Amino acid sequence: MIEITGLKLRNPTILAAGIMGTTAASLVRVAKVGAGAVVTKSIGPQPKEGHKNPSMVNLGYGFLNAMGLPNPSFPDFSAELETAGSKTDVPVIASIFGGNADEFTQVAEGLADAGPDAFELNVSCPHAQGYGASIGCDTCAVEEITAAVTDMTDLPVWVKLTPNVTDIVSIGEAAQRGGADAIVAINTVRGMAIDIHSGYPVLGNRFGGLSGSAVKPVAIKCVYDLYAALEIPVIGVGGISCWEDAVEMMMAGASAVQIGSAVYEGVDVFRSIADGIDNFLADRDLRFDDIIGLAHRRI
Amino acid sequence: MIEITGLKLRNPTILAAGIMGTTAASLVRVAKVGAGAVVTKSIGPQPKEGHKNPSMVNLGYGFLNAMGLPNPSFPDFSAELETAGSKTDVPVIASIFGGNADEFTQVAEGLADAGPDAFELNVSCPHAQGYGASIGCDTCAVEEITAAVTDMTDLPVWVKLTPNVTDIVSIGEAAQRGGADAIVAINTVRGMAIDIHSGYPVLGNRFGGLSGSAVKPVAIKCVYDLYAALEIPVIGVGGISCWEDAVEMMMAGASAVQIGSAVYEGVDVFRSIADGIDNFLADRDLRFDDIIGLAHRRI
Amino acid sequence: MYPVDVTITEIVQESPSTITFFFDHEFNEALPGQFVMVWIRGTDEIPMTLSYKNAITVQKVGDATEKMFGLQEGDHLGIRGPFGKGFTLPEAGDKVLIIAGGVGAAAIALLAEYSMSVGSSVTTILGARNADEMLFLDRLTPCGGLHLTTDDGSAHRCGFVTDVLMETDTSEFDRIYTCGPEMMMKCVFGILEGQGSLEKTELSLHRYFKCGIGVCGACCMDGDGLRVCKDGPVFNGLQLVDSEFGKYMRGPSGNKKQF
Amino acid sequence: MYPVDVTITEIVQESPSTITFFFDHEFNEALPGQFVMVWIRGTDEIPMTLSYKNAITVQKVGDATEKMFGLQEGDHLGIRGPFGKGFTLPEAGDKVLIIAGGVGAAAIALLAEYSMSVGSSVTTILGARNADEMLFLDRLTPCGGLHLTTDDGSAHRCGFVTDVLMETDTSEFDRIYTCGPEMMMKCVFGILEGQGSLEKTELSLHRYFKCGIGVCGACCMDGDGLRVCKDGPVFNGLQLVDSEFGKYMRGPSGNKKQF
Ligand SMILES: Cc1cc2nc3c(=O)[nH]c(=O)nc-3n(C[C@H](O)[C@H](O)[C@H](O)COP(=O)(O)OP(=O)(O)OC[C@H]3O[C@@H](n4cnc5c(N)ncnc54)[C@H](O)[C@@H]3O)c2cc1C
Ligand SMILES: Cc1cc2nc3c(=O)[nH]c(=O)nc-3n(C[C@H](O)[C@H](O)[C@H](O)COP(=O)(O)OP(=O)(O)OC[C@H]3O[C@@H](n4cnc5c(N)ncnc54)[C@H](O)[C@@H]3O)c2cc1C
Ligand SMILES: Cc1cc2nc3c(=O)[nH]c(=O)nc-3n(C[C@H](O)[C@H](O)[C@H](O)COP(=O)(O)O)c2cc1C
Ligand SMILES: Cc1cc2nc3c(=O)[nH]c(=O)nc-3n(C[C@H](O)[C@H](O)[C@H](O)COP(=O)(O)O)c2cc1C
Ligand code: FES
Ligand code: FES
Repeated sequence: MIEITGLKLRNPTILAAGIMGTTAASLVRVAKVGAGAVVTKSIGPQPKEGHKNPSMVNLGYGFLNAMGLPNPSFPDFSAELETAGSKTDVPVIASIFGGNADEFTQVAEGLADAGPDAFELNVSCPHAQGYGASIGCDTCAVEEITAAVTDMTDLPVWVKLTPNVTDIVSIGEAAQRGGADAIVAINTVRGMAIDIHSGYPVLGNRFGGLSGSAVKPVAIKCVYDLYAALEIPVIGVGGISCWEDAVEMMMAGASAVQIGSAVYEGVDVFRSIADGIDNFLADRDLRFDDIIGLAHRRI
Repeated sequence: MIEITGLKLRNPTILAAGIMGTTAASLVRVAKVGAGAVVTKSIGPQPKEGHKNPSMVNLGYGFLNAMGLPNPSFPDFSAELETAGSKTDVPVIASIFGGNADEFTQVAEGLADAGPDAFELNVSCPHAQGYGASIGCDTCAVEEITAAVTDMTDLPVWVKLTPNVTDIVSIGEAAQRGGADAIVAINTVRGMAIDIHSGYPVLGNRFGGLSGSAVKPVAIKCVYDLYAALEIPVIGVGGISCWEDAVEMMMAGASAVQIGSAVYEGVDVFRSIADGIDNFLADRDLRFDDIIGLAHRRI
Repeated sequence: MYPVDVTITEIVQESPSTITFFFDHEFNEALPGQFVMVWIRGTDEIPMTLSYKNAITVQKVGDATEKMFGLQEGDHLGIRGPFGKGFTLPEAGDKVLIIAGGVGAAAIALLAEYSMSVGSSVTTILGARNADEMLFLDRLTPCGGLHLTTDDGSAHRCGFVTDVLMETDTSEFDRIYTCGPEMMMKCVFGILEGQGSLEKTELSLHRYFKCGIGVCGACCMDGDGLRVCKDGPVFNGLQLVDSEFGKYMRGPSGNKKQF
Repeated sequence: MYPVDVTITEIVQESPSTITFFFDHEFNEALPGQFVMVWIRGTDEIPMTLSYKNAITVQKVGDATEKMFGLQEGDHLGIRGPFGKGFTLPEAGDKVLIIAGGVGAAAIALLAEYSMSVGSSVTTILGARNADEMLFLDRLTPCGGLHLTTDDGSAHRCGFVTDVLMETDTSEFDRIYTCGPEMMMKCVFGILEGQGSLEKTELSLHRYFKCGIGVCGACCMDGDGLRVCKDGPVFNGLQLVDSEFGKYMRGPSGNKKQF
């Protein structure tokens, strides 16, 4: 049992946003097979169909995806969220996005009645209105959005960061100033693949985000730096596919981990990672607190 | 035969900086086994021993390294550079670094007599004096340094960029404004690994840079964006280990490619990639120009 | 992995609305019922069951399939796969019942051929809108018996595969396989449930696919949250009890679309 | 791959200046002459030849080796490897000559054992600073003859391995292996070159290693640019003709250090 921002998790593995998280049924399934908590697909103010396929390819060493934030929008998703919450004991965190602070609060308010256990703000969406390329690169925008949502709700607010910035710590600090209860790092790493037979970019959206093993070292570094700089907990995500990866992420400073692409190998990944961490700790007679941030204490 | 910034290359594969590039003997060896050009280890104003080991680990899907720019400094390296130039017909490009524009020009001047065919400015070194975390993240610094070196020399000046920035295009534009003849992208991607048995970061320097397959999608995207925005040629580097990777990089917009980590599999990688590209073009009756930037023309 | 580039070697017009595209790459590892993601470059990427180890059979329904109908021999496609769970293969001596409708015949043809090759006794009920749309009649003609229906009565028996099924004692069969429009399969499902035969039945479903590899969740079905692209597209009848099957599916945004 | 975590199971003081550390992991795939990178966490990572499939034999020379001398049984090390090119293995009936000096005996012990196990006839010339520093005498004692020298004459013949070598007709041998201080090997090289025996000789070299996996170039030797960590550490005598061998090596910054 671990506690993070007031939520009680039976184990530190959390389903990452955008992975099997569009319906109550699949969220409940992932909870049943072992996740300590589940995050929904990112939900926005309007329905979105997302980009044309191909929207995800397996590169072997990682995955490249450009879904384009497909989601039915908050009015349609409320019922799913409510069902998910009622059918499982594990915390259900609503991931939300918008183009600006107003849209974020609009979505959060719209979903509040459905009873999520926390909000996760996806401030990594490209092409947000009025904020240039991406709000997640702009400390002011991140602080403002975080403050707006934390003002509006008493639920814990997690802020999920993009690694595609010069200095992720300054973005994390902005979220903390805005009142974030936890930081989630990282979203996908900007990437692209081209089909040499035709010259076409492989993804329908031409470029996308890299996830899976390839980004683990990037995520470890971001979590390591955020842990050193922030007071609030950091939740680590990026390339975790076995318990060793999860322990590594916790040693970098993560209080819990999210798992995304690794469901490719099977949804039992949550149980096997949770068990693996337990055994690791038991074998060495350690508690979670002993390993969280351990790398910072090894000089 | 391709021409890039006035240099004639018998094939578009170039040895990347920091790979088997500390001595004339190894540069000449790499040229002999097939590279179209070779770039030296980055040379600075003072001798540096680099970081403590471990300085490089193979992660399977890529490599993590933190060498710490070990180099004998320009006075000591001049003789190597001269020997390298005299013992091979392929262009020898001197990679140089410094903490500011003065140091860059000092190193470039110091090496000029040894007769390099071009300079490659490594503006991706962390902890540079007077420039915050890294000069490569600062458009003004990049422009100033590039301008200083291009003023000082008639040789082609290539500027090598770090991907660890919010917007690599703005850095590329700064280099172009500064008079760069070509852009080289990318240097390694910030990353870290932790040994879970002990909690120690694996690298002696705690964190380092990711290279190899894992970063190829990142490099492809950077090259794609730089090609679209700039007038000067882009040289692609990052994760190229077979001819398909090289063709992909060229379709993203690279006029030539650099190869680093892939020498791990064998130094014959230059020959096999060059041959592979040739066969690909011949089979389809294409020329280099047909594939460079092709992805931009496939809408 | 990146999509495999294949060249179209032969184009066969199977019926007014369906075309088979043969290509120069055999997916020999593919099991009957598995699908591939077919990338029509510049347009879209869509799921298609392999109708042969080296072919797909396509019905024109919208953008991407229309674009495909314009392709010539020598043109290229990008293909990823095979993906998903195929049919459980029958064994020698098994009595097999196949119920297929429309382009669903394409998804089941490899299975029928396999069944016959191992010496199971196969009975087929095959339906189509009209006589012209009857697909793969030759490949689905088994020893055990062939029953054909057309919606409009333009040939054979006028009516639906379910009419035949209702007159069949399914308890005689060891394995039952079905593929076709979901409304057809819903009726098949109801009849088999009534006859207590669901457990030995496998159905091949369609849902909207994005990733196609079991990660994004776009194709998850209500009920147990099964992913059609990874846990399916072939499901055992019992897996579909109390699911959304036959009621609704979801569109690209995750919105529900009633059948 | 990440370093493998090993636990030290036994510590053997081989001589006043060398200790063997046995650990709980056997590198069974290792060939005689290959090395591992030994990570003394918090201090440094250094190359060491495997003196057994599960042990390294260490001479104290500086920071990291000094730290190792403070380790106890039960302590841990991180190990990456095995890396590099080992010795070409002799065959049954081969007449083998081994010339080892100082801690070089550690690098050659597995080869000597292997040679004897396949039934080659081994002659060993082993040198040390003094009697106490004579390493692995038991493992290097072959059928074919053993010649011992000490620099100070504290036991056996006073002098160097080269004194013995000069009295040896190396044309009698099929394979010659040597490992020891570079100045010793330089003299050995000279004698063998004079006797026309370089071609059948393999030498195990030391250079400053950073990556240890053939990428960074820190260990490249002048001449043909051979990487000691990947193309070596074992080289054929002919590969070293006209190289920096015996003249100088490079330090961590790439600067030349004369021997
Ligand atoms: C596992 C599976 C196997 C299939 N096998 C075959 C087959 O062998 N032959 C065949 O003709 N058809 C098959 N289909 C259906 C085929 O994928 C659709 O007809 C095709 O995607 C239509 O694309 P479109 O662009 O022409 O139509 P659109 O205009 O894009 O849409 C028309 C309808 O096609 C369906 N569709 C569109 N895109 C997708 C998508 N990405 N994933 C799933 N459905 C989509 C939707 O129901 C949509 O309403 C299969 C579907 C699945 C899921
Ligand atoms: C392939 C190979 C196999 C070796 N096998 C053995 C062995 O079996 N037993 C043994 O005792 N020694 C062996 N050595 C030598 C051993 O690596 C050095 O003695 C050790 O690195 C010294 O480290 P230190 O921190 O104690 O010394 P330092 O104080 O760091 O340096 C002392 C000297 O050790 C050498 N050295 C230091 N770091 C390195 C490094 N990263 N790579 C190479 N040399 C270094 C340099 O010559 C240096 O001048 C081997 C070296 C190589 C290259
Ligand atoms: C198919 C897919 C869809 C995703 N959708 C979202 C999303 O809607 N919101 C979000 O915050 N992150 C999204 N992500 C990012 C993941 O939550 C996660 O941060 C990232 O994939 C790295 O973790 P992983 O390596 O475990 O997959 C998505 C990732 C993938 C692969
Ligand atoms: C061991 C090592 C040392 C490197 N040293 C330098 C360097 O000195 N200067 C530089 O500009 N880039 C250096 N790089 C970066 C490479 O030149 C290249 O940009 C990067 O590794 C990505 O290419 P790759 O995936 O082909 O290795 C180094 C990379 C490695 C792996
Ligand atoms: S389409 Fe993504 S999980 Fe099935
Ligand atoms: S130590 Fe890096 S190449 Fe040998």
